[in-house]
Amino acid sequence: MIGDVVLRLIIWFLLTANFTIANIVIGLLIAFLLPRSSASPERLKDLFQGIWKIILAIPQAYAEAVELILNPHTEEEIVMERVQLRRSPGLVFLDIFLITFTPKTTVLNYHEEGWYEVHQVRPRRRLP
Amino acid sequence: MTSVMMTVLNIAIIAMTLSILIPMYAAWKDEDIWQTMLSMASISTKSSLIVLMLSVLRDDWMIGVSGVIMISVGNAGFMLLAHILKRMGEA
Amino acid sequence: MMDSYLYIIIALLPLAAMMVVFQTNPYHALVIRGVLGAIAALVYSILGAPDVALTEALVGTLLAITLYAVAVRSSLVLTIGVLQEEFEIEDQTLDFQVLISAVQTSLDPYYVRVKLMPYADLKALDQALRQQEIHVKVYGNTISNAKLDEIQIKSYQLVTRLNRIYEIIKPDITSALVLLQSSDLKEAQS
Amino acid sequence: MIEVLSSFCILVGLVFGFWGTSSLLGSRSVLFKLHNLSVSDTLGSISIIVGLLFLRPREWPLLLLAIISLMLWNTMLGYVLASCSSDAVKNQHDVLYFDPDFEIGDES
Repeated sequence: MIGDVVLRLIIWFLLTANFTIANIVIGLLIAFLLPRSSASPERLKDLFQGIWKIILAIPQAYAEAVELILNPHTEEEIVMERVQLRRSPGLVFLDIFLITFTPKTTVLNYHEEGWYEVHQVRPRRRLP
Repeated sequence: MTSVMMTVLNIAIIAMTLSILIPMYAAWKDEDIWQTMLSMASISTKSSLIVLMLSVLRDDWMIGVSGVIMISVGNAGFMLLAHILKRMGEA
Repeated sequence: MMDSYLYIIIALLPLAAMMVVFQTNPYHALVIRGVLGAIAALVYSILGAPDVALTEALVGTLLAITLYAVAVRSSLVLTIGVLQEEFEIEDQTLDFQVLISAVQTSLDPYYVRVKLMPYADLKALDQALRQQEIHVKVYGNTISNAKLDEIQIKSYQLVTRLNRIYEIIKPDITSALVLLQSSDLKEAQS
Repeated sequence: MIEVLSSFCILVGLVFGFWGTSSLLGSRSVLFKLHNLSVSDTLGSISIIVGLLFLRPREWPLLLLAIISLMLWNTMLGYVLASCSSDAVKNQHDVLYFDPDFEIGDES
């Protein structure tokens, strides 16, 4: 709930880039008046943890991109990845986002029983 | 901004424009609808990126705002279209 | 000299428009309409009209594509009226499925999909065809063989009221196919 | 100095962009192209915008919003395209879409 409002305020101030009283009041009003889901209350700590994870994923994504360019990955495969059961929708979204954001892996499907269907590329295996 | 940097940005914009031609050719040639969708996503990202580069080159704030909105709106529309196409494949 | 990129970018707009015009597959044309919308928004904003570009991005790509998609999806459909007993998948005989898939195959080059519509009895089916609710009706005649009364052969008959559909599906159909003449329809209506 | 850094970022973005986009011309699967496009469209574009950010730090809120929306939307579009296209393929051909040496992911 509070995380929702903070996120909306951040987006509002990034879009308007204006810190006059009137603009702050309008931003607060919009942040509180927009409908929000009441299903799962997200804690502020979770939100910042998620943002921190995303920031950490950026250099990893670039490293994987450079690997992809320098070393051609031609093999494709689908693996199943296990996650904990009964996660909140926000955490599932974060997981899918992190996996899909890195270029080598993409989530295809999320199974309710706690599996992600992950498609990934890898370099050609050397012959034994 | 120095004139050297302006030249660099000019060249970058021309290079981006040329790189739009690749997905356009792919969209023209491909038979599979999902490959066409991929090309379309690529084109829309690239075109809004050109708008952003141009807003920096011309120092024009309004163009920049429209570029940012184009990024989010275009992609939202494509997600809707992807779901509709998936339903069509099922039916 | 510094604005030479303008000419290259503006040249993309007629290119994308040509791609939409010359695309024959309606679904691909839909996607390429999205490409045209993105490029039009780009051209408008580099020519110094961010408001028009914003409108194009919102209406052209979001709303127009969605509306076109709904229009294409609902109009490129051939409705076939069938009896209720044939409608459930598990009750369908093999012959019936072969017949329907043959119709679908002959319509594939025109990007038309087949949709089945159930009706309670033959009278309702005929009524629906005459009132233009369906394009084609299918019904089976059970021919019981006197010598082998265990085996019942079902032969299907298709009736359509549209000349064009008759021409399209005629070559692929082995069952009886009847084109309902427009004079018949007028008689029924009067 | 700042201009060299900015030019470098833009150059990296362009290289990523051309490399990833050129894979669209090949005849690989949709998912394979999706991986390469996520290099070109998401990472290359972010790199170019960072280059622009060095050039004009005054407009940082707008460019930061551009980076955030680019990351979020492109990734979500990638996921939606992947799941929709793989569903369509499964429905069309009814083939087993898994790799023969399919393996269970590690438990960690």
